[in-house]
Amino acid sequence: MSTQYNVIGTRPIRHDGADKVTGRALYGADIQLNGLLHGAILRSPHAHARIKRIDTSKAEALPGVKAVATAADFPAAGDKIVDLGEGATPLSYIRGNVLAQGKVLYRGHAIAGVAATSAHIAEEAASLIEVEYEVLPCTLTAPDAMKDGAPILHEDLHMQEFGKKTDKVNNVADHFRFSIGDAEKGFEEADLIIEREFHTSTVHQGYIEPHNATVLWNNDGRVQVWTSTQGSFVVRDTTACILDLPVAQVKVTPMEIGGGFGGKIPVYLEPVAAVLSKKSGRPVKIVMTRKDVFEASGPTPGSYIRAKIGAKRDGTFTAAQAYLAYEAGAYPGAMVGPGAMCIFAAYDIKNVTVDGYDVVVNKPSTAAYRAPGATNAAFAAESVVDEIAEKLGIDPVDIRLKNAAKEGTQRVDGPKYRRVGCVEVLQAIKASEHYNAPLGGPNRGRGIGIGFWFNVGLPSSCTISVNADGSVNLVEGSTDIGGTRTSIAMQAAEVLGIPAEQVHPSVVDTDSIGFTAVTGGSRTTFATGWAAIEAARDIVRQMKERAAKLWETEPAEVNFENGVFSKNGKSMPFAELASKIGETGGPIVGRGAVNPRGVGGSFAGAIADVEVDPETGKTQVVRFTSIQDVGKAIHPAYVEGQMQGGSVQGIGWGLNEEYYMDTTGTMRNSSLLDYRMPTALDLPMIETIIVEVPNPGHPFGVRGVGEANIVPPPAALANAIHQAAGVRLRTLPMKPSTIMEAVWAK
Amino acid sequence: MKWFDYQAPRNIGEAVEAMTLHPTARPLAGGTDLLVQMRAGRRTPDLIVDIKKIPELNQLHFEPGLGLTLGAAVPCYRIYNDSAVSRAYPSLAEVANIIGGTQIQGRASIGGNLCNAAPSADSIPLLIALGATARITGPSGERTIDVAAFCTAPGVNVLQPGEILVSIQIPPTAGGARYLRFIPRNEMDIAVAGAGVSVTLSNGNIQSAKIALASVAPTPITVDASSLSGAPVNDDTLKKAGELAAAAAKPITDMRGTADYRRHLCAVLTRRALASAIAAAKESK
Amino acid sequence: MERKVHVQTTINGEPAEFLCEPRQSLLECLRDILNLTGTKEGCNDGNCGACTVTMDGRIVTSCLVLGVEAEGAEITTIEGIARGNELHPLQKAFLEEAALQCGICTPGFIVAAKALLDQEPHPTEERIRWWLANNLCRCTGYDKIVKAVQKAAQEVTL
Amino acid sequence: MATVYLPTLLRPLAGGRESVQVEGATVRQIIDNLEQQHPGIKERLVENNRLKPNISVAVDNEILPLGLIESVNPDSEIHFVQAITGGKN
Repeated sequence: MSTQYNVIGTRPIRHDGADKVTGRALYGADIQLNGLLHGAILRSPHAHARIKRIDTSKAEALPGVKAVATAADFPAAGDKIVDLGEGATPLSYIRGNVLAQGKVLYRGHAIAGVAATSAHIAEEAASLIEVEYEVLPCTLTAPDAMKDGAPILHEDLHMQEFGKKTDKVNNVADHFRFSIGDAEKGFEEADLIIEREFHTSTVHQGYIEPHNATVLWNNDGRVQVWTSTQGSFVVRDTTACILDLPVAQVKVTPMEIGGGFGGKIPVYLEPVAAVLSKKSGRPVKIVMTRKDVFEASGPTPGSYIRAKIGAKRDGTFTAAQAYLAYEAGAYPGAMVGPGAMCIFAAYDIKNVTVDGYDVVVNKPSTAAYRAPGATNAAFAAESVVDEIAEKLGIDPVDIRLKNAAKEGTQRVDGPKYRRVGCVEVLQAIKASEHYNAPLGGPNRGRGIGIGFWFNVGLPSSCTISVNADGSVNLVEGSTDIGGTRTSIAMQAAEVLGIPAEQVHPSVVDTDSIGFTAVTGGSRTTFATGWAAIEAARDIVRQMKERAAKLWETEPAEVNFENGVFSKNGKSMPFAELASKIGETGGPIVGRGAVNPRGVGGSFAGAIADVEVDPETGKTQVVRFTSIQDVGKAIHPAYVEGQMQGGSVQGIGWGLNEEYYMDTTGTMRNSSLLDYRMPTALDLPMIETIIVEVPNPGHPFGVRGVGEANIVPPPAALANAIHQAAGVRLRTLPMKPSTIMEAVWAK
Repeated sequence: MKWFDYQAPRNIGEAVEAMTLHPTARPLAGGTDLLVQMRAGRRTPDLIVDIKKIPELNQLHFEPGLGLTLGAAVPCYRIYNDSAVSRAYPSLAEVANIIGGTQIQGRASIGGNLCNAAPSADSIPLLIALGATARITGPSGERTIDVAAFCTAPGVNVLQPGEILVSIQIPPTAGGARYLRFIPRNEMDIAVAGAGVSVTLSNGNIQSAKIALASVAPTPITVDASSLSGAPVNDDTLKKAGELAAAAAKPITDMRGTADYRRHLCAVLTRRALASAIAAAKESK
Repeated sequence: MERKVHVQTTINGEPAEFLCEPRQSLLECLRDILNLTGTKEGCNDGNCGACTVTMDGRIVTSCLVLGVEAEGAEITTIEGIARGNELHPLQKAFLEEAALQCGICTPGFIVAAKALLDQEPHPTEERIRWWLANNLCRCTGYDKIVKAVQKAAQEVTL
Repeated sequence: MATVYLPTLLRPLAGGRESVQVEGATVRQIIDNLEQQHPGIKERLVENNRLKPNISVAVDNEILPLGLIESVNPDSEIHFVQAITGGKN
């Protein structure tokens, strides 16, 4: 049964569109204020060092310099565990990452901030700050950092095992194990067992807009922040926490945001700008350079993974086992948990054991990146699955279908899936024109991969007020990174029976809306959309009361369908009733505040065709299709856009992107020239197949679409390269030299 | 960026005077390398001399029989948009079209690419293969040297204090030429290795060939290709050319590739570039 | 003696003048002095194209142009693309094709694509991709951007 | 009685068992009763009278946002799992 919708599933022009194609939309760095000072950050040239002394006197003496800040300017509030939108973290780690205290833990680690009358003066002043270091040996990969005798980043960091502090101090912040069934026994039942090792490099989200923050510490003590962030309330709460202020003393105005992908959840600049503003009495703007973004924001972890799967001759998987060690960067939190929960998430395997290790290394503290942890894991699992299919002579889609996760399949961390679309995604791959098309040339190969992401719920707030002209104003707190103003407004419009264009959405500051969690976890269309649905339903309820007044009946007697209120032959469209709200009782404001259950995970697949130059190892993606179960596509064009964007990030991750670190922990390619994200010329059109297995937990069946699509591409590319060049690459990125070296080694 | 002053002289004399008075001064053409280096603190001139208003440095003049005068400040797009130049030197037009992207080509000049003296400079191997010379002027007058001898170390060239590059002279070509580079992306990338090749043919054999390489030594280097003279046009000769290039290369391992991989690429690129240059030479007859 | 320089130029068809330091890029001058913040900074080294403007008819990355070089030049920024209240066909096509997500790269893409269509009304897909290789987008995977340019190309020639 | 499935690393506290039967109408009561049966488990799950921030509870295969105050049916299945948030986990 398919539900008929009026607005959902259509493709209206986004509400913020005109501003964004004319240059009028204001992003964080665009803000101009009277008396604005410009800030710069002094960053560590060493990957690991003790700070012996900081002397800021020369910087302070430079004409034009108005304030200098170091960690000593932060309140000495005690340590505590805080959950500020990035998971539970000791405050000392968050604060220590904003400005280093005692030790620098990675090259680029912030040490001091300067505010001056121009950005050039601030930059010059920062270079005049003298820091005396005791340089320490550094450790850069998870396997190295776990070795006995490795340099220790945090002397007080004891390994945790499911909430228990052990006495081990070995750069491992956390070890956990998931197990279901009996893996050992499962492997005994297998006819074929494949176990392989994989390495993936640190990669960056690569948003085009650098981090920025502008702060005014006002004379009344309130701190005003303008910034580009995925979560204005995260910025508010983190800034308040670091500055030891009550949360409501900080007001955050989210500016338009130039991409985030998980990387614009952490706070880097706001507390520094706040201290500089307090000291100078003027607003202070700090914008990261691109080099800062690479060296000192939060890339996503590099990893070492061992994956093992056992199968019977008919392709049935009998057991699986994995070991994952992810590089958290300077502070714990490598997202290895989700990686471990996702590695075999696409399969119904009865006997599974997975061990995960969260390892600190002398690299920037990692942050989320689209389905964090899952892409690394799927690269490993899907490569092994492909090898099993090849050895058993089974079609790669068929072997996945045979083992596909479905409703009732037990996840490795325990719970069973509710309704999910893994099978439907695989069937869509199998039925696609692409999968059945000829490859069309020599040195070509085709590979597939599938992947999973949980998606999340979390709190969201929304208010809607009715205008006399029949339109409504919708106020929400989710920063709009990819058209969510519209996907949220469309859900309200659907409930109200009015066109999407009759909803005017605004994303507002933290004083003006209830708490709303980050734009992340594919949650915004799901959860803030749900808040909008609730607010719209509240409007309908109140409007029925007004209609009842007009018709001298009870509200329960009034029907509402397709935007028309009716009772016994009398009817009134939404707009007409809206014009009468003044005379029937005054303004109508609806509210929705949710912390929803019913989150629906999303499966995605990819089909990649590549051509590999046998003499240079260069891979050209010649055709690519992304397939995803999105539950229900509210605005299909932006759903396709998410799938295409996630796919291309996955392609970049698979083929060329990496943090190329030298042995001293210096990233040698910290520019958009050398980091090599895909350009328009590197890609074909990205085809999309939207699969809709409605999420029974959401009023319109939404699952969320932002993340699962990045998970399969590197694996699909690896499998395609294997077919094209005859080599299995188990290291990301699969850059030309790596492919060539594999060909030579064969 | 540190403070600097800016001058935009209208003639060579003023430019040389300014450059002589300010030993740290840098000439500015497209600025696509210079401004990046200054922001990174790698160069800290106290004066920028914008040379784009000097007529001689904006010359783009092709004279059959005499060759091409390419002013040092001529931006790349003017080369490939000039039909006479593109016809006479298709390989040069192609190189101008692969240096940076469209926006970069609106500013960057071949002269700047040469003066920047990067080992990876895309235009230099081709200029060497085409037998180009550099016309230099300075406080003690004018001189001309082979482009092959222009770069002396990474980022360092033969220009003495006060000297500027006026133009690049490219002789008329009788055969074919081609520059090929290897980059992991399809544009907007720095050569992992590059090979510039020119060739003339005689009675179906190679009369003479020139080969130069990018990104495999501290400067662009010339490969001794004299042994190819008189060789027949066939796969063995192409392969031999590749081997000569690989043997001449002195690559290092860095973020762009390993030494072995780069040496291998030299052979592949040289072979492919020579084949392409031979095809062009046949066509031009 | 550190003195600012007086620059007279033309921006979006109107005469403009400003005082700048020689070390300020055209991008900084547009954004911080003239408050034309539609031109974005993504990398400040010419590799992302977010700061693309036209200068005397050619597209350039304004981060790699000094403000003082604008003397006597004609500059067009994203703010000068719409015809009064009417969006340019490229701007319309970007909206209709959903060719933007976060929108930070959009001004650069539109300025660059307009320069292409102005000189070549019927570019192939390959040509569009080649021309726009200096403009990075991280959200869309370029698919819808290329399609929007193709669509606008049809509209422009109608 | 509800069935509580124990995370792998907590199973040693329950004699290696994968699941145990526990009385309780809320997650809080379940954990308190679990602690009675198998001392030491509560401190691994609860801190400051809340579920630890990196732990979520799933009742009948649905992750629930309210932690200890969520209700539990007599035949419910309960899992304690790693929390997935919108950002770093």
